[in-house]
Amino acid sequence: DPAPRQAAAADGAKVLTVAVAQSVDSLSPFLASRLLSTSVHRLMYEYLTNYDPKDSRAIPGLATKWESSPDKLTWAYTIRSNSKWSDGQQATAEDAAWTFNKMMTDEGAATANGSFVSNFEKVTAPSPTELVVRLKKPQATMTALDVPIVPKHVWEKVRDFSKFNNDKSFPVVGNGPFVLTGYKADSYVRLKANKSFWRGSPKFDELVFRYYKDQDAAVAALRKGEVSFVAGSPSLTPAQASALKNADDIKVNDAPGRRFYALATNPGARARNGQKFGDGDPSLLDERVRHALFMAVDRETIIDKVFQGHAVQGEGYIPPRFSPYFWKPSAGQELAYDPAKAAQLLDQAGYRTNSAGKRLGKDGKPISYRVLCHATDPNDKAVGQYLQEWWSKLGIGVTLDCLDNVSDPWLAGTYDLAFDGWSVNPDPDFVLSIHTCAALPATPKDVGATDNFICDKRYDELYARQLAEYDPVKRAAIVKQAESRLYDLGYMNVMAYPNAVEAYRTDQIKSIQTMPSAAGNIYGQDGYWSWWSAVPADSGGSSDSSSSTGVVIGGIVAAVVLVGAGVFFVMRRRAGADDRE
Amino acid sequence: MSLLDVRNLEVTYADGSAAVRGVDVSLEAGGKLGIAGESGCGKSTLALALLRLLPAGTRVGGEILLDGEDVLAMKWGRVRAVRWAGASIVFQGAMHSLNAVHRVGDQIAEPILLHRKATAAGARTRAGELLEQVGLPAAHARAYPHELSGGQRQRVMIAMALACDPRLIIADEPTTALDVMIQAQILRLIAGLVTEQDLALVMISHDLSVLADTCDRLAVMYAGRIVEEGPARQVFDDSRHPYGKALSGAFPRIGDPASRFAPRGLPGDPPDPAAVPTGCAFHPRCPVALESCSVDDQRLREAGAGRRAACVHVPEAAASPSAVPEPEASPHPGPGAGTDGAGIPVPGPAPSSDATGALGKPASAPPPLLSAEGLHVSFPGRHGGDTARAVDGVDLDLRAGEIVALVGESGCGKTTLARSLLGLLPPTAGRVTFDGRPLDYSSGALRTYRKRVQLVLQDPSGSLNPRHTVYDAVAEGLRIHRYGGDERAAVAEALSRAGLRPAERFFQRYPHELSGGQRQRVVIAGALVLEPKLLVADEPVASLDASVRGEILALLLRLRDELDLSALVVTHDLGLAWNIADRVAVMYLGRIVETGSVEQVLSAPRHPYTQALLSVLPDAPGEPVVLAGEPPDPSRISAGCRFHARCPVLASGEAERAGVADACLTRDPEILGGGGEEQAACHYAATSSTSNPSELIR
Amino acid sequence: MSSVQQAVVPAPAAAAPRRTAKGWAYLRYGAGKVGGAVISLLAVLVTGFFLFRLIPGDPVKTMTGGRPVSAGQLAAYRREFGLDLPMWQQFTDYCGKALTGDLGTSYQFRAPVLDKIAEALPNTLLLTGTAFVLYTALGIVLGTRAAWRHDRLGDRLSTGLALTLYSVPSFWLGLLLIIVFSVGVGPIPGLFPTGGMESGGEEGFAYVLDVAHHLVLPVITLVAVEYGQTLLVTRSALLDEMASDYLTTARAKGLRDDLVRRRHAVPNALLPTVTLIFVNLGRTVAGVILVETVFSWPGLGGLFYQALSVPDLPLVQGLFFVFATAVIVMNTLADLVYPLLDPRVGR
Amino acid sequence: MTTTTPPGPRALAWRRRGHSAARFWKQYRTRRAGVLGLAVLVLFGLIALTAPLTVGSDVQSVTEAPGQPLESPSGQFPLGTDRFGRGLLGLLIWGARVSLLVGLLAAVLSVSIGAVIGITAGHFRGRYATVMMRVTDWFLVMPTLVLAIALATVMSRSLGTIILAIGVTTWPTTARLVRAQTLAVESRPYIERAKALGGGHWHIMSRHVLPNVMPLVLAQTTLVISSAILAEATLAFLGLGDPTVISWGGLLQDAREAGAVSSGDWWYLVPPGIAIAVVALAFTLCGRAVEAVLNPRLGVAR
Ligand SMILES: Nc1ncnc2c1ncn2[C@@H]1O[C@H](COP(=O)(O)OP(=O)(O)OP(=O)(O)O)[C@@H](O)[C@H]1O
Ligand SMILES: Nc1ncnc2c1ncn2[C@@H]1O[C@H](COP(=O)(O)OP(=O)(O)OP(=O)(O)O)[C@@H](O)[C@H]1O
Ligand SMILES: [Mg+2]
Ligand SMILES: [Mg+2]
Repeated sequence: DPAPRQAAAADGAKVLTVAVAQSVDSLSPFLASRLLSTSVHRLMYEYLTNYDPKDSRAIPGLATKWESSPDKLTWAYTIRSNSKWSDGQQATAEDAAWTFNKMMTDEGAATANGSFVSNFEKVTAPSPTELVVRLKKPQATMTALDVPIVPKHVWEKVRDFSKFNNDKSFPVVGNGPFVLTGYKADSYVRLKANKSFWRGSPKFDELVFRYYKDQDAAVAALRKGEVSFVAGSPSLTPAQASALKNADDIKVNDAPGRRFYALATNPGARARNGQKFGDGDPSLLDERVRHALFMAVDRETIIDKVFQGHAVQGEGYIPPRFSPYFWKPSAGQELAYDPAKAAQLLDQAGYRTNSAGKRLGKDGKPISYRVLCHATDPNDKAVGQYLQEWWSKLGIGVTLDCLDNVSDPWLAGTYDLAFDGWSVNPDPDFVLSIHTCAALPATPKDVGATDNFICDKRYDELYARQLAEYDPVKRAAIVKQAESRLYDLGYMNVMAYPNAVEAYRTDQIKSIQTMPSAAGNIYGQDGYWSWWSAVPADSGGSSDSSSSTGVVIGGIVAAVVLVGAGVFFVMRRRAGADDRE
Repeated sequence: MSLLDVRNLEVTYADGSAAVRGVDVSLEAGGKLGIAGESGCGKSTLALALLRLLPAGTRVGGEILLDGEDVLAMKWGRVRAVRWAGASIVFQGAMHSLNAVHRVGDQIAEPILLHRKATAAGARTRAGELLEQVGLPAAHARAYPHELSGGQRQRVMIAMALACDPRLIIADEPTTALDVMIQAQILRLIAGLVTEQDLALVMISHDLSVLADTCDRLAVMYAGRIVEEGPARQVFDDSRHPYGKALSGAFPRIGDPASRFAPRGLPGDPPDPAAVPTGCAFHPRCPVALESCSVDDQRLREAGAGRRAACVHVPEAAASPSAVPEPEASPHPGPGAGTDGAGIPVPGPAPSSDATGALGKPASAPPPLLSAEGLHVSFPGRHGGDTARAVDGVDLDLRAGEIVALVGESGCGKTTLARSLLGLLPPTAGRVTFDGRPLDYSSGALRTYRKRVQLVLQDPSGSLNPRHTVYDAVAEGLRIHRYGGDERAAVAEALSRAGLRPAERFFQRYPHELSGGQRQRVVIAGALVLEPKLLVADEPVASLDASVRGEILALLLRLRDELDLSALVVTHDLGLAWNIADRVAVMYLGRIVETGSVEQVLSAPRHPYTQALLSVLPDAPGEPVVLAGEPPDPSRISAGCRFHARCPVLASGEAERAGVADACLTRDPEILGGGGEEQAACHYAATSSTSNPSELIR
Repeated sequence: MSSVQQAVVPAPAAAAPRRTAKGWAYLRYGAGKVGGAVISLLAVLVTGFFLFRLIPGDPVKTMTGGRPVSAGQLAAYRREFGLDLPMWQQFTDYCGKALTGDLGTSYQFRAPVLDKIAEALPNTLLLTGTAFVLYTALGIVLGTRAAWRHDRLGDRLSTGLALTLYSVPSFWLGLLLIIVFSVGVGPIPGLFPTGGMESGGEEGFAYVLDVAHHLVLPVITLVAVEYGQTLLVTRSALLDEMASDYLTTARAKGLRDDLVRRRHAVPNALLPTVTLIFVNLGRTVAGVILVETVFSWPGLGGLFYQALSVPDLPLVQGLFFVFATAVIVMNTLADLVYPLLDPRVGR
Repeated sequence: MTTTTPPGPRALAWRRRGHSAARFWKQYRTRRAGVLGLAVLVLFGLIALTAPLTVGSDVQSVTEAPGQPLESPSGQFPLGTDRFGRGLLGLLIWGARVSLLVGLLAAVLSVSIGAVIGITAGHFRGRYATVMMRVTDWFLVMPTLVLAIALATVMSRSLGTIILAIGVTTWPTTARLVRAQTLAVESRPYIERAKALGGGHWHIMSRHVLPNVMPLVLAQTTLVISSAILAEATLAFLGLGDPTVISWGGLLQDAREAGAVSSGDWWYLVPPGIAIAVVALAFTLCGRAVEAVLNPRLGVAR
């Protein structure tokens, strides 16, 4: 990449290159659901609200303030008047209203973010600075509407939202901190700083997301200075982290993550209409069995060996990073690692071992669980092997079913246990919602929003209460009760909260905002803080020069090889000419 | 100074086989030297050595003086200059010696461009001229080798050899693998060119008779050495070396009662160049070998005027013209021979008068054992071409205890007929009857039939599965037919019948460990073991050396006598028919055009085609009648008499005069009896059954 | 030549090679081959469809899994992708559309499959094309040399190296190359980019240079693992030819050794190699998945791998079709070219 | 030879087989590359067979892993440790079992399919052959890797799947070769002779065609094993293998997933790759030697 850098150096532009492993699914905010794409949309378009990088509180975005009516059903947002689209037009409430209305009326436009508006009754823009949303039911998440607001005057022209990918003409009109100027599938996404961004222009002139299918290649690129930042997917491996820690000019950011990593149990898949399906092992319906299984999982070893310290032992459902909602089991409640007690529990539940040490099910056959794992996730496979050995000591067999695409058995309920994990948003509503009975599919043929078919009356009650509670503190208390209930059910066993392990070059990036600012991650924040805040290092390009030497040396090597081969040929020909016969 | 003077040439291949062991020959400018000898005796090696074309790693000793300059001492650059410009070669297999991906014109022009510094256009013109010189249209320069027939390709090779006006042409078996008629064409062409352009010629062949016809002098090679040398005719007619005698004796002289039912051969195998016998290399096979022969090596010495031979029986002083004692009438194993013990009993002279007498009376003859009635076999044309009517209406009878020879040019349908007689090819029309019953083509019936009728194929090496031992090969038939008796004994007996004695010694051998003659015996044993009544032998000796074939033919005769076997012998060689057959059928383009007793057909042929075939035999009396053109194509059979396009009688106007020319062009002649067994399918012959046919064509 | 032809009975005029007939024969032959190819393509189309239907599960569920979707939306998806129709109708639709060049819409990218393929195809062709030219040339040249001087040290070394590289897993070699030449080991600096096809944003000559720079390592990887086969085939083809009589003829004519080789031996020996060469090109396109994965090359291979893990059926089918087409087209080309090179075949 | 009690045909046949084996070995021995390949194979074979004795199945256990994750080579761990802290040397040895087994079984499957189809299609002309060759052609144009990936994706992850995927996608080459050889054999005069002796289809296929095709099949098997081992590694590397089974390709994938490439943990990455390459090379060398000995037309050209 020396050539570009030199070109960049010529006009003095500072470029921040980020290595990503995901390819863009779509650049249309109405279709995109992958992390990379939504991150890019964060940079291209303002959302109504944003999250405070310190504590993830809702703070103004396109909206400067908001309030709800006493009946909790009407929300009024004030739209800022200092945000302009990159083509010079003013961004107004009309744009926001149009965006929401489109999603409410056009199925294609609802593809990615339809859930945000499903409870909306009506959205209007009485004036350019006023946006009014009328709800069907109270909804506590109205300051967490992660929906990119698009310019109406541009998007009006789109015919079919389910097909339009927003990647044909550049630059793409937006009002975020960056403007999309170029995209090539599976190669790069290129953005230019929006100098007139209302919060202030980013410090880098350009931001490039470069695609590396292979994480090792991305890390190597970082070492060489080809890229300034590597996020890893989902994070760097322990080996990579420790290797990079020792490298010059590289900082490894090992921050508490926003994900939980859990072992989900199939509670007997069913639909809202009561129809059962799937073939989860019946023994798992016994809470004691579920508890016993989890008690035989040595979470410490998992943290030590699998994550090699780059994770925190799992407790409650929501990671400690989201402190208001973080909950952990009390001493009496906790299912601590205790294989002996686990065996006892199983015995109590009536699952005894036979002479060969195999535990028998109610049908008299040895129990063996199918554990669904993601073939692309090394942690699943590693933990799976530990599970195999730990549970075999209980007399329970395990087959690891590692698939590229786990959704089919998952949605069909044809598994016993599965590795599960979600990224949690500052507002926990979504991750809580996926365990409600309402999230079950309507019929076995449908798809529900449910994670693993959990349906529990008490949990549902708690969920409903927190959603209607607009007071943050009270709401947090209810959320914690819900987490406690979930823990006791034993269907979702959180094993760890993996850290976000990422790295960047300090000779290219002087400083960058993490989120939470104290100890937080950089890639995939809820907001544009990292890239917007990143400050270029003055030295600029020690790495650049090295890679241009690369080209020079490479060129010389190539030339020498070619000339050498040519000479060799000529010589050989000469030599051949006077040989025998 | 001679043009070519080879002195004490020794060639040893990288693997240690001494292929040429001290050869001296010389050739004057314009002279014609023939080199004859069995397969593997080193003829081609000698030819290649002359231009230093032997593979790398071959050791060559001695001197090869070409125009006084030693080829072996030349620098490579000089060798390259001499090649083709000084001496050129016509190689044995023209189909392989031409590069398949270049046009023949370019291949002819290549040496011209290289040696004569001609322009491309000039070379092209010259290539055209050369093609015309060898009797091909100049337009053929644009053809690729595969578009030409074998004969045409051989002509191209000759044209190529002439390209740089060399003074010496070496022709290595230029006619092997060619049809009789084409062979005659090529030989005439070479002879004519050499005389016309005053070239020196070294011609190599395994066929003494061919060389005797073409060359002035003849050298006979054995095991890498020249054992006899002298004026061609003399060496052929009256050899001074037992090997030369055997070799020339192996060529039957048609009409000579001595060779009737008395094929002559030479026992034993050609020597292995990696282990040449001590002493005289020929002594293990020599009928007149002395004790000392296994010790004393023999060198060429004078044996009469301008003749040399390497044999103890030729006295040092080269006195008497016929010093070599005649071996007894029958060949017998020499003292050291019989490594395989393959002794050949003498075939008793056939009861010729009796047999011919019986044959002369068809009415009283027993019903035929096998007969074909109006047999037609056609093949769908390749690449959507016309149907090939390979067998086009054949009637043929074969009686018990009778040997019938089926002769004809290549491609006339002999093999097809043989295969359909065995039910290997279903006939398109007509039928085959065996023992009076028509052939049933159901698989069970065929199996029974094939127990009684056996096939022996042309190529003994190909007919044996290289992965089966001799025992397996012979027992195969027994196993297929679930032979109940003692398999081992049956196999042993069949092998000894076929002259492989003691049989046990051969059981575990693989085909590649046997000589060609032995392989053919194994094949015959495999056929005999089922005790068949009839043997169909398709070119049983075509791929065998002249010296060996006599043995196989003798074996066939003996079996006929011992087992009362009938045989249909398919061959392109009229001499072979003379050697062993009672009756002969001449086939042309899918039809029998003449049939009758051997004596009658071969000494007084009535069909012009038979006459032509006989006339081109190397030592046939009179002027040969060489039919021009290619072997006929069964997918284009002309109307009228199928032979009319090539018929000399029609061409000379004789038919016109006899008033049958119209019929020749329009009417397919029936096969007509000319009295007795003799029948010919010819309008002309029908009009003149009394006149002497061989005089007609002049 | 009068004397020779004198006694010869006139022959029917020797049929000169018939050119027009040959032309027709070639056309017929070519039409046959093309027809066969078309049948194969149709077969591929059919198999592609049914093979990937074997992947269990409901594509719409897969597509929307983990996202809350209304029943109406689900039905809309089913309609959109034609999944509500009975299988046979889906199949006929698919075939009909495919014949008009429409391979459907990718589930994950929401773009016409053809567009996605068109985006990636040039990149794959650039990579495989470059590698193909290099390894074919290298294989032929080295193979010829090895055969001509066979069983000498040079031959042994060159054949041995080819065999060794041929046995090395390409992805592993690629990884090692990245470690050594991209990351840099010891004194070797990282000379080449670790992956991708371009740095993004360059234009003109700088862009060409940039792409070339990115091309080096993947091409080396492909060449290293692929040239061996060409070398070995060329070598044995030439060895087969080396005993041929026509080479002796050529030598006898006084040709220099290198002329004998170049003009006579190589053209004949290359004939069997031609088919291999074409077939290789087709296979390289399909086999490039690994190298593209290792070097993050934005080509068809990477796309295929992504598509399979979803699984994005239309894209998978489309790519499968493209890969097979590449092979079929190349095989057919080989069939068509062969008779033009070898005068003996197909006429 | 004196004929006292002549040995029966069966004994003779055995002796003959012994002879031909000896002859084969004598010729094989002259090919240095082939002998080298064979030596390597014997070595690896022994290593794989004795693995339960030398390293024991405990090397696979993650809970009992003796070391720390990703230790570099040391006295205790000559090839370092993997990401669970298991000794890599032990894993490499244990992995040989799976890699060799998969290679072998896949090759046998592939070659058997190929041989059966090749022989029958070569022997029975007509419609059967046309259909069979169409099918073969069709499989031949299928991009092998793509098809194998597709199959492995469609089926569940297991060794069986891998074997099947490799076997089902690689047979057409063998079928083609065998058919060509069958056609060549069938055009030989001895087939005609066998027919003339009354032999039927079965006789000709089993007594004549099969023995003549066997050398080719044998050589082909050896060569296919080599590519099957590579294919197994490839599929495992693409994550299509069974993650709980240790194989060389699986180790490579583990190494890559652990980030060994960029963190410079060469001991995790290099040995399995070399092992694959060496075994594949050894099989190739053996295959070529076998081919050259049994089919002398190849390579012996002067
Ligand atoms: N390149 C070679 N290496 C080793 N031995 C060879 C080679 N070429 C020929 N020979 C052997 O040398 C001997 C003489 O061979 P040559 O080809 O000269 O015989 P020939 O008389 O021409 O036989 P034919 O009539 O079959 O053509 C044969 O035994 C043959 O096996
Ligand atoms: N299987 C076949 N398919 C098509 N044509 C064939 C087939 N077999 C033979 N022919 C043709 O039939 C004709 C007669 O062939 P056949 O082999 O019977 O001749 P032949 O007299 O035995 O010749 P030769 O002396 O060369 O062996 C030839 O023109 C040949 O091309
Ligand atoms: Mg010869
Ligand atoms: Mg014939």
